[in-house]
Amino acid sequence: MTAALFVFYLLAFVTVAAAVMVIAARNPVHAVLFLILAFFNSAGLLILVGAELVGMLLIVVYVGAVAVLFLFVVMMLDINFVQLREGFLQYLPVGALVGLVLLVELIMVLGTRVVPTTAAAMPRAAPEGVTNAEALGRLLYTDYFYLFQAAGVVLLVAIVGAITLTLRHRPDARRQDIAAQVRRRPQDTLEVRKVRPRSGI
Amino acid sequence: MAEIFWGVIWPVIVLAAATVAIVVPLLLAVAYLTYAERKIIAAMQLRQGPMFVGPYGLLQPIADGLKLFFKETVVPTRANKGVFVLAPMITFILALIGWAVIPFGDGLVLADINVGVLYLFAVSSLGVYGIVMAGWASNSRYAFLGALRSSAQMVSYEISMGLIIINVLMTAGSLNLSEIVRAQAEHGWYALWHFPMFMIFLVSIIAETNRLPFDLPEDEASLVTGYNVEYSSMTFALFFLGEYANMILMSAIATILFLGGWLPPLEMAPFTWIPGPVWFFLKVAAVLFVYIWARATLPRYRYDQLMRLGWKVFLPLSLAWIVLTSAVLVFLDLAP
Amino acid sequence: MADYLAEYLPVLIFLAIAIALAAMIVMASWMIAPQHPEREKLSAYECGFEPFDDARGRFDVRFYLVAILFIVFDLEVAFLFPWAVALGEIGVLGFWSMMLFLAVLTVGFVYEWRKGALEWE
Amino acid sequence: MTGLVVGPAVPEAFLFLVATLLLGVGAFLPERRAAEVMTPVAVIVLLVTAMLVMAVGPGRAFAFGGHFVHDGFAAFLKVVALVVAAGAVLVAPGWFADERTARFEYPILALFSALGMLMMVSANSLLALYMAVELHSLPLYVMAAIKRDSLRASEAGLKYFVLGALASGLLLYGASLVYGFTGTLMFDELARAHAGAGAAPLPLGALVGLIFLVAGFAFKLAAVPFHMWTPDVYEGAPTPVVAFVAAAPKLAAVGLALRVLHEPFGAFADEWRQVIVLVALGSMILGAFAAIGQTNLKRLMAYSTIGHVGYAFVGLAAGTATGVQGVLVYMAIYAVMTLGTFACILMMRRQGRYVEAIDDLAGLSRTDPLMALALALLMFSLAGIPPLAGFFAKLYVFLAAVEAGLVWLAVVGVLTSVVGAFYYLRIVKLMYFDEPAEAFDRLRRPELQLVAAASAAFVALFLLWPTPLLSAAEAAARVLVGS
Repeated sequence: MTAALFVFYLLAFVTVAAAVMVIAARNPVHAVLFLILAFFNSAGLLILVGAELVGMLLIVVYVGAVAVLFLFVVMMLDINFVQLREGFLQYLPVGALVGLVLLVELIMVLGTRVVPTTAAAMPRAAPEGVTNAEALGRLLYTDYFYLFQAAGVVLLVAIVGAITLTLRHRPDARRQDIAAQVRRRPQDTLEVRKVRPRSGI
Repeated sequence: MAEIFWGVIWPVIVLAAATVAIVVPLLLAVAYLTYAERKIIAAMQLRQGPMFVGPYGLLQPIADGLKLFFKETVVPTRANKGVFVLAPMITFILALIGWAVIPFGDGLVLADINVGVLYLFAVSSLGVYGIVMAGWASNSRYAFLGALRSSAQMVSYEISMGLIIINVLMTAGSLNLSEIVRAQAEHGWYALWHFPMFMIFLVSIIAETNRLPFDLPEDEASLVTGYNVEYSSMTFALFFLGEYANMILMSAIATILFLGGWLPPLEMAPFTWIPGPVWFFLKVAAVLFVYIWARATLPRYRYDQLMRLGWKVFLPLSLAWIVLTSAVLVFLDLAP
Repeated sequence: MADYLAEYLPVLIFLAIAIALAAMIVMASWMIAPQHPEREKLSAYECGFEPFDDARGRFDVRFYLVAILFIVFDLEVAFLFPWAVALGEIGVLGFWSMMLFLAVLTVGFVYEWRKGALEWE
Repeated sequence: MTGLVVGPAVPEAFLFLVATLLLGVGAFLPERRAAEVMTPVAVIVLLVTAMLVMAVGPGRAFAFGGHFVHDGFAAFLKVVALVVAAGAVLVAPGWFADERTARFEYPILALFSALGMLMMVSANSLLALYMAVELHSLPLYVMAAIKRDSLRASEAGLKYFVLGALASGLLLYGASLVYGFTGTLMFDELARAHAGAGAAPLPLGALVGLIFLVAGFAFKLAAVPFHMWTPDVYEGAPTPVVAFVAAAPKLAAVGLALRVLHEPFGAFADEWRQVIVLVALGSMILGAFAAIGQTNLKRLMAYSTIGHVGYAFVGLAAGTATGVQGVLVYMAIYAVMTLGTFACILMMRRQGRYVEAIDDLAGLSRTDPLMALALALLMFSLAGIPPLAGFFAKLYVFLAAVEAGLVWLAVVGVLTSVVGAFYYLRIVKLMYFDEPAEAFDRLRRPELQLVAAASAAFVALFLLWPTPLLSAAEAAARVLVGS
């Protein structure tokens, strides 16, 4: 067994184990932490096959951004998990059945293990002497223009959706208006008067 | 047997030794950064700073560390124990592992990976976890609020940091940190070309490490040190070490991206006599001085101002700079 | 496979040592320093009050909004990384492709600005 | 790649640019004004896009390096979907104004969703498929939850989102299996590699991927066994949103399913037919029987949708050109009928509050004879009673099934239609023979009357002039399956 193979099995095992723990963990915060562990190991697997850019982006985007949001949600919402789990046993048979079907299917797929003979055969790694990022950059913005722009529109819709659904205006809140502060002149608010002793204004 | 030893175990030992050779000086540097901070601020305020422990108070940081070490580790009863202890460890670990890819000199780098910039970006994007976990696990109001504020703040400034890094990448044409430094040997320091971005980057790294004037999460007056209020002894020390190690790491990143890393300021006689790593450390020290200088000089921001600065000023500015830079590079055919 | 392994081995070792060090520091202090836990010391710090209830209450939905917007812009940055590196080779089409992408997201940014999603009170 | 071919995608490009622009403009208008202006603008934009689609012509053309294909098939579905979507946007503002949730984002989200639908029917690669599905469904989730102060609407939105995301996951998983086992993303290459005698058989993994894709489509189409979200979402979500969700997106999803099954996997009709038959069978039976006990009109419409998707799948199961033609005709007629019905439901306001129980319709013929007539026509058509449009729709798919040797499936279809007719006719009986309930408010909403009347007229008069739709559908079908 080569070192690479050993590392592969290690990463793969931890990924699967962490994934199992995500659904098995009692505390949802722990579940999210296990999810993060699974992300890390998947990133490791990606790096192992040579997709270092995607591996790093997985960490930046999923661990650094998406999982943070998850953590926010489960930490701050303070959901009662005992209640949530009550339904669990009830759905267990159905869930188990679906899982079993999926498993059988996957075993069948893996059982065939044909090397693809059609079309472009196996997807190739980046060409020699070109880094991951460059190889991806050469394709993504020109050949895959359409999909790239579609991704942009999806992100736009995500912005609109998030704001539409969450943002509320609080009319009573006080906000800083920098322009107003800068525009303000002493003449507008101050008046210099001579005050005589013992007379008042 | 011998083959396995020379092929597998020996390189691991060498690497481990190299790692220790980075980590130990780093921890010492952290200790003396606190000393330098106290001394510099004292000087700026016409005080003396620590003077009693050792000559000129030089042993003060060691004494502080030992004192913390022999204190009791308090874990609040209502806290979530595992996560509570894990949080400072994560902060500390993240502050350390970034150093694996930092080039101290030409070829003087532990892991010369192709996506070094992205690695550092990833590590810094994980910094939120230590704080969020600490805030949540403590189960204390102040810690919770501090963690919330802190994470929103770090996340906001990370975007402008990412956009600024893109500018450097466009001009250097590589994600490898050593390549970026070498490109600066050709192009000149990027602090000159991207001067506004360099300024924004300096401010952003201060915000990203939650240092004054952006230390809202630790706001003494309203949050009594925020997310780490429940921590004591070495768990607290790990946060503390992590924060300072992060400062040094961020300074190193700024040095590599903008100040030409190990390159001397001018390629001529008196400058080239000094070896690269020394230049590197000098530049890092200079950026660290800015950190301390800002702390001694500026009052704390208000939270809405802080968020406005990140989202409404830095983000559009750095985005506009990307458009400008890329247009110049593409239409003048200068892109690498 | 093996090349990448060799390249990232130092990172792995660094990680292992950092974890070991962190664990060691906490454990050593725990064992060496005297531990006297007591009820008051272990309760949450709250200016001398008894904590009323669980500290993890609901909080401003704005924090979610910031996190969601952060994800969107983080993805934007992620798309910019390969583009920045390959800028010299993808030419004018690649440039305008990204400009269109940025323009679309800038419309989103302007929208959220106008809607006041970036305001804090 | 040197240049960028945009030509065939001009309608999409137009819709994309205008929608983005409108969003920017809307942000600068005062909130109330933006909400008022945006709906008519969006309707016009959708109709202009439909005209642009017609202007592009029915010739087969590719854009963006082959990820996008435009042909007669796509043109047919795009025009129908755009017109139906325009109708659904048109009927919305009155309801939103009454419920005080008028937002200018709503029509804009509808535009983006419509853009996604156009991209779905024009998708020519696995990635384009996935992106298009995401773009069309993401706005729908937001629209379903847009009435955020209502617990029921939020729940519906959340349910729709979670299950929709699951469906997207299935699609993506299927797409990646297909890609992994064949090594290509493009539909053309997939078709070429496995078609013809002596070609390599489809790897089993790719076949499993195909099944996942079909499951994803079934989810989006609310077909059994992935239908369970439909009744709750239809009942909980705002009525105009349901009008939108129930009509146009179904057209796009059916178009996508037809293309995927016939173009890249056309040579494997025998493999996927069994799955489609099962789905069709389940949907028809469930749609017919589960609807019987319903008291809520929107919930009833949900089961109606499930059933109708089942009938459309009968045509799909045939796997022939007539089958595809049948599906296209069926879905076009279904979309019009559904839209008209929801326009009627939107008129059911009593003393300022919207009602949606079936019993509320009692005696409608005496309080509002015109509305009763329109609704009765639509119900007869939904039931498939000759000589209304709904009858012909069923006729074509059943004929195609019989032609393809699936006689028993057609028989089951006829039987379930008879069962289904029961609950549609019950509504008619309620309207015409029961004691009148309190009259509905007199709404001055010409747009509702227009949509309801137009669709009622369409189902009633289809018999007289069926050729345009039939021949257009036939031409479209021929593109996909050949002759």
